Amino acid sequence: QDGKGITVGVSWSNFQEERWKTDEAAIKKALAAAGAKYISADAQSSAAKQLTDVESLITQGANALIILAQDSAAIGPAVQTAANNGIPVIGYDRLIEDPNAFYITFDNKEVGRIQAREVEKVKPEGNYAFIKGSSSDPNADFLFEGQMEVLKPAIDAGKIKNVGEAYTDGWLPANAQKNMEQILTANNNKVDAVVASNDGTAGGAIAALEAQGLAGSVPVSGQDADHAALNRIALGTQTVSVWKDSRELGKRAAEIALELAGGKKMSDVTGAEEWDSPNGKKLESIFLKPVAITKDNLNVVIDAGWITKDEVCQGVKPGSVPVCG
Amino acid sequence: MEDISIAFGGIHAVDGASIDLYPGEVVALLGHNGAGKSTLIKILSGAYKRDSGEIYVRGDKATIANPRDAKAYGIETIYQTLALADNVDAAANLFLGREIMTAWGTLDDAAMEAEARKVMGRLNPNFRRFKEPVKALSGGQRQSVAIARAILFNAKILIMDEPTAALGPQETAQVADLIKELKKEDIGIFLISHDIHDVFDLSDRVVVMKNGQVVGSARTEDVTKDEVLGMIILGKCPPGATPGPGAMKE
Amino acid sequence: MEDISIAFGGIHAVDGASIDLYPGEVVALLGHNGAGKSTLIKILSGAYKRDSGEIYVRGDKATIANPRDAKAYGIETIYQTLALADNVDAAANLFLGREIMTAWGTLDDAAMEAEARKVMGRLNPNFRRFKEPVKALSGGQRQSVAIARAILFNAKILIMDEPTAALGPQETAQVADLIKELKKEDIGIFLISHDIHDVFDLSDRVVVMKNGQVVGSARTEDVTKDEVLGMIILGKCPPGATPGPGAMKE
Amino acid sequence: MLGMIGALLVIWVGFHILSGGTFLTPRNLWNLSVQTASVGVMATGMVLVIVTRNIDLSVGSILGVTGMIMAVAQTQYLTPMLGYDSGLVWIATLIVGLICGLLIGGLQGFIIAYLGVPAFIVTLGGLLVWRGGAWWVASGRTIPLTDDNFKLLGGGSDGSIGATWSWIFAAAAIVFIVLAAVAARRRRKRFNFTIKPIWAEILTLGLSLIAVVAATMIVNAYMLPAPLARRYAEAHNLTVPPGGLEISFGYAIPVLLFIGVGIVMAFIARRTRFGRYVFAIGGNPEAAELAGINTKRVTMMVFMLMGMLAAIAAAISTARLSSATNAQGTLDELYTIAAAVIGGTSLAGGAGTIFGAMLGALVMQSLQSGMVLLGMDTPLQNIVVGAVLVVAVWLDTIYRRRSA
Amino acid sequence: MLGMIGALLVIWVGFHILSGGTFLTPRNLWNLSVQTASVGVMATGMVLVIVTRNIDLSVGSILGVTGMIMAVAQTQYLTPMLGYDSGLVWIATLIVGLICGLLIGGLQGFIIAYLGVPAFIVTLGGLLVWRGGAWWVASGRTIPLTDDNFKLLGGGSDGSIGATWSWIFAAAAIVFIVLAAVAARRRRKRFNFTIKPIWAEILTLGLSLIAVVAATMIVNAYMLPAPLARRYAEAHNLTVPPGGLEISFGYAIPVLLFIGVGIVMAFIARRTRFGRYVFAIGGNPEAAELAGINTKRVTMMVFMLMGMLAAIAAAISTARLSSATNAQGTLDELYTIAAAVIGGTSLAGGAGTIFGAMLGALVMQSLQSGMVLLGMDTPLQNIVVGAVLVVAVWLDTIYRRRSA
Ligand SMILES: Nc1ncnc2c1ncn2[C@@H]1O[C@H](COP(=O)(O)OP(=O)(O)OP(=O)(O)O)[C@@H](O)[C@H]1O
Ligand SMILES: Nc1ncnc2c1ncn2[C@@H]1O[C@H](COP(=O)(O)OP(=O)(O)OP(=O)(O)O)[C@@H](O)[C@H]1O
Ligand SMILES: O[C@@H]1[C@@H](O)[C@H](O)OC[C@H]1O
Ligand SMILES: [Mg+2]
Ligand SMILES: [Mg+2]
Repeated sequence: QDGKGITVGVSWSNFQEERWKTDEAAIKKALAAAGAKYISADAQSSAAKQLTDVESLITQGANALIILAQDSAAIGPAVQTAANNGIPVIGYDRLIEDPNAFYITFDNKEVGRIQAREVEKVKPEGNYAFIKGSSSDPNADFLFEGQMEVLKPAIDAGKIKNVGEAYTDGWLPANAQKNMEQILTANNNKVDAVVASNDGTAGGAIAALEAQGLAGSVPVSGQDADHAALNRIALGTQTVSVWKDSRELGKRAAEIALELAGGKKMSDVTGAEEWDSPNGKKLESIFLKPVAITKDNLNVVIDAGWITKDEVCQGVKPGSVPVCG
Repeated sequence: MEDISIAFGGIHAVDGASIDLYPGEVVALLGHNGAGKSTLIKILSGAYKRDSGEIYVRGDKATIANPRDAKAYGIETIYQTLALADNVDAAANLFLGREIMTAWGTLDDAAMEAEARKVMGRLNPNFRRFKEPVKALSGGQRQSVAIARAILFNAKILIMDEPTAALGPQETAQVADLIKELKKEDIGIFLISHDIHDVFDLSDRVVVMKNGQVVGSARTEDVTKDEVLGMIILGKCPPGATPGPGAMKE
Repeated sequence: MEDISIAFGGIHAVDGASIDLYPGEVVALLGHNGAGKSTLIKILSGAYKRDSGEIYVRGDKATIANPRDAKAYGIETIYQTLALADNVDAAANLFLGREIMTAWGTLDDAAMEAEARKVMGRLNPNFRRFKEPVKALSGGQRQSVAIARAILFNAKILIMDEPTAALGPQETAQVADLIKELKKEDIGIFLISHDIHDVFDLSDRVVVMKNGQVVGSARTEDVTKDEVLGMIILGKCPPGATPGPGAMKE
Repeated sequence: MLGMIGALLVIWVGFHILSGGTFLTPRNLWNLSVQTASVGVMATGMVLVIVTRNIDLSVGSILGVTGMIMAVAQTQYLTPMLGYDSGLVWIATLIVGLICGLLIGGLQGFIIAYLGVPAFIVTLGGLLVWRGGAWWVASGRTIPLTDDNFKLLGGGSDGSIGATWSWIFAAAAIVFIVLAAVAARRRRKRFNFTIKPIWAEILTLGLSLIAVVAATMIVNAYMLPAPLARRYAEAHNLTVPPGGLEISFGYAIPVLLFIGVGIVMAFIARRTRFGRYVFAIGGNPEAAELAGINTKRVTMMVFMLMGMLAAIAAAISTARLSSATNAQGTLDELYTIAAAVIGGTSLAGGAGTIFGAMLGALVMQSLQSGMVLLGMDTPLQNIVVGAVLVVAVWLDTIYRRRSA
Repeated sequence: MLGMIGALLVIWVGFHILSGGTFLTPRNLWNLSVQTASVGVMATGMVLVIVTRNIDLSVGSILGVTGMIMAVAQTQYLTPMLGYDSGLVWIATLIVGLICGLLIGGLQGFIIAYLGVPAFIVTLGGLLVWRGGAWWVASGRTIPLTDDNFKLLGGGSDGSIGATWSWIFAAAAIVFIVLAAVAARRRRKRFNFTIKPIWAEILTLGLSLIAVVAATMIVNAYMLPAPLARRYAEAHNLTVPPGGLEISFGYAIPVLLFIGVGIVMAFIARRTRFGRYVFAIGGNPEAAELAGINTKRVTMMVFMLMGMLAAIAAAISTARLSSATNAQGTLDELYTIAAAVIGGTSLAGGAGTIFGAMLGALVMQSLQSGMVLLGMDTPLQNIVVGAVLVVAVWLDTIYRRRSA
């Protein structure tokens, strides 16, 4: 694919979060390979700033836009502006319900489902605590919905009890820690499993469990395959991290951007299928599969070059985890 | 005023003080530093709330809970601390709370400045700095502004707390003239001053306070300067005066 | 001080003023309101930076860029605006910048209070309110604190800007005694005052300013009160005085 | 003020050079003007709040909750009631928002003025309460707006007045400026006050007229992009000439609203009794009270005004996003206060100008959107924005000290 | 102060009842004390900043960047250099953090004091700059700590001193309090000042002693949970009795650090020259300057102190999470300022107490964690926290006015 003379603008919702750094590297790499130019902006969690950012990216002459939407509904005017200027848009990771945008993502509900499934595998019955994401991030609710979908039968059967759930302001680990402490206090430590929505909040929850000597005996979920989290999985304090190989996501998004900028129709993009959005819009989209990473398949991330073995195995007792020897 | 008291956390700043003032009369309020003079008149002007006691204006009980009430009774005050808005200019200070408005309902700064020049010209002919915020003025200039502010409106009762403390000789003389003029217009004046000469020149009666209580009051012509000094310093009430609760018991 | 000038945006507050002061001498600085007296001495005390001119102390050119420099030369000042930290008590204000410390290197509040009681006892025997932040004090009480602050330290030059303006008769007399005592200790004093009687009682020389310029200076015994008033109000230099740049040209 | 205008120009030229010539384009400047409007509107009110020695940390949350209320009122009550095409919906929505802003501001002002709780605490409480309220109104959902007229308040291609009306607006502004200057001069003459020399008068006048004309030329130089122009041509039955249609944006409606608010607020601050009292209270609250001013009522009114301005800002930003989101206005309190402070408002109270705050808002927004043009990493962007902010205010401080 | 203590008690009892009896348990109170430590440490410094009529919006970001620097220094330089088990790593890490905090605070203080840029702007700039800096240090990654000693600073079961040492600590505190009271009394007697009646002296003394004993009993009543106790028993070769082991937590190390910082800061504020100057500057900056105080230097030092305290807070919160994250400390500036203001520090300057700020931090944290115990939705939580905050300060205001 030749991308000479093409500029791709990427609008991030909140770049100061560990995972997007990898996404960016993948996008940049793919663009560089094609000889295209990369420009970007970070909305810092503000839907209003994201609109401003998109305007700036257009001003700078972007031929295609990749948008990680802060707010899937409020991104409308930005997509409209792009369409007015004849610029194709790719909705990245988070849904943009607008037929003008191409949708590429890991299904967040699926992520939630995986989190719940893996935790349930370890503790099929008992008291469950839910450390949810930021109340201002719609993904937090998608994740929770996915989690509930899996656990609902067991809850209805009375096997699993929801003994506490809390949003984590700004996804901050410190807030997750405080919330977990309060839930433990309220239940006098009778918490058997924790479904945490990402690795940052999982880290906070585990710190709280640690203080009660419970870390390791209570399963905890997460997502993003943060390096610290993979180490925790090896150490046995975290059960699962859902890995969304964002390098793949980034690479594909960049390629599609170049294709669309080159004048290709959305429906002609390789691998695209039509998908009905929750509000009944028909979107061209591609879904990538998230992978559950547990103690038993840590080799997957190491083999993929996502992280080194040394990092994963730091401080791990020999013989306890297959990959660490 | 009758039997006014106020205490600030333990200290009885004013303790059962009663004073009368008649139209066209100048009553001088004297006393050592911290005697309670300023506090007493601040009660009258609504700046402090009294703990007990009553205020009567023209025979009727007056309810004075804040400075606006006092102004409604025609009581104007020049505070010892001058009480100016430091960041606005002399004209704005003069008319603060009673601005001149144009026909459009907007502030008429030009008219206020013109009026300010007129009044200040009488009090302090050297004064030129009308555009400057008053914090840039000299001590005496600020005092002139405060005086001008109080006399600009038709007060029935004028309270002056050490009005000439910072003034030069010429400016002081001008204020003395002013007081005489106002007296003629039947305005009652409370004059607080440490300058015993001025007091004897200007006042009809003197009232002396000590430690929050009234030592005594007298018609100015019935007492000598030395007797008044004795009242201020020792609290000794001379024969020409009516003793108050604070008079030294013999 | 020689040929000092300062201007605030267009206004020449002080304009080419020169004054001398010798040890053990009291020089009174007079002038109408806004003449530039306070501004001139604020330059000497380091509060303002002069635009031009030089200051000499004991014959040597002195560099006074801030109040700390002035203090290093032994210049203490009582400001007209009193310059007290309103939120701390009298003792803390008296010793501000030169606290008494215990052997442990901590503040010795008890010792400072004891010392404060001693000094204030001399200036204002009625004063009791040592624990109160100074903003709760009466005008005269605050002035006493400011005076006490300045004399507590061994100044070589003492500047007093209207030190008795708010004081009662007894307290004023005490300050007068104090000035006489300090004079005996060979301290040079600049006294700014509007009270022509006080000035004649206390000063060795008078210097009169008008509109930022020096009208003239004279030994107090060589001029009469009326002549001095003439200098203040009209800027007319009498025969007994040395005329300055601000003297009326005849 | 001049110092800050200088700093702004330096920032602009700097960005223009560093961004390879994209900053000082009609398009970017037009965007900048729209982006500034919402925070700018609130900054004018924040000046009065700070002048009275108070602070308002809740404006971002008030913006959030009033925006939400307006969106819900519009979509669920007003549009169904008045009909989908009704021209009344937008104004009814706005009125609902203004009333809510007024009530919220009034409540906070009451607690501050009459109950004597520090403004910092009350509005910090407000920050939490109204943010929570914004969530409650629609359980955290984002509400898309339904009324197209209301959306015009947010600008965009439809929400602009075009070349002709922009020139009419410019002409009106010029007439107004000249008349005001002449009237002021005549007034001072009548009282025999000293007046500025005529050349100085003409110079300042000339500069402001040039500014008006330049601004108008810039917004008119920004043309509709081709697909839109085509759509416009279709709608208006125009034939597209071979070189393409050239249709100007002109002033955006939110910008006009911003300018209007600025003029009204400047008028309130400088020419009304209320404004005079606000400054007097800031200079010396006790003196103001002793002068017979009802300082409590004035303080409460300042907060009511602030609430209404937050509602106007909410209308602009909701219309711009064409939906109300739950996190809308987050952090805006900081930008608003910063704009006022950059513009010379003193946190110690008593000093500040409306125009300065508007300029401050423009400086903040220029920094933020200029950074995006440079394409730096966000963390580095933050570092640069923070540093430039401090340097800009420092230069202004030096300038002020010099000219004082 | 008494008003605020009363408000705190009401909040506590209220939560206790509403949460069905979980709030006033040793465990929750112990948690509360640890959760308060980080913001509480910074609040003591914020008092001095606000007393000098300044503000520091950057403390959260300074916490973030110094936390990151300490984590990187520890894992990448100090541990490799000094060895994995070295007892020096923790102190070396802390020193690195303190120096960074000092330098950052010093730089900001310099710009504020010597260049005359308003503190609001400088520290708003700092908020952005240091947050960006925190990201740069490790490109946004979360850094797990390696040193176990350092982790003790964060509390947890190992980071607590146990029952015996807690009683020793309490005894020392009691001796200190009594001696201090006696010394003060003797001093006043020596100068023949009026002294409090002996019964009043004994009453205040008695109340503080009861508080110390009660606090110690509470932290000692919080026992290690069974799994930890078992592990402890194994490590110390104890046999577990049939009823289970009863091992007390005792005071957590971060809480002792918090108390220590509080005492030092109170000492600085009340008993040193520097503290006296800080208050004098707050009361009247011109008067302080005229009195010969080097107000600029004092101001700069206040910010340096604030920077160091932010670094201590960073150590506590990093150790507590046992890793440094990139967003750490976000919004802490608001909580820190709020704690100081709740504790009676006046934003107008000149007034405030260290103890009040510590109490304020406790109030804020009680509200936040009490809400979680009630299990409300976050938005509703925000609403309640905001409202209770305002009411608590209002009650305190009334109380203050009464007793004045
Ligand atoms: N706001 C206040 N709080 C506490 N004490 C006060 C307050 N105002 C005045 N006082 C005290 O009340 C007493 C009387 O003060 P007041 O100002 O009335 O004295 P005064 O007679 O006017 O003295 P002066 O001649 O010095 O002006 C003084 O001891 C003073 O310290
Ligand atoms: N900070 C300042 N900024 C601007 N102008 C000032 C400032 N300080 C003083 N002035 C002006 O300088 C002139 C001299 O003031 P100064 O205070 O020296 O007078 P003064 O002789 O002490 O008068 P007074 O007897 O009233 O105290 C006045 O016109 C005053 O308005
Ligand atoms: O990957 C997560 C993303 O999906 C969510 O929106 O924000 C938090 C991230 O951890
Ligand atoms: Mg008085
Ligand atoms: Mg003077």
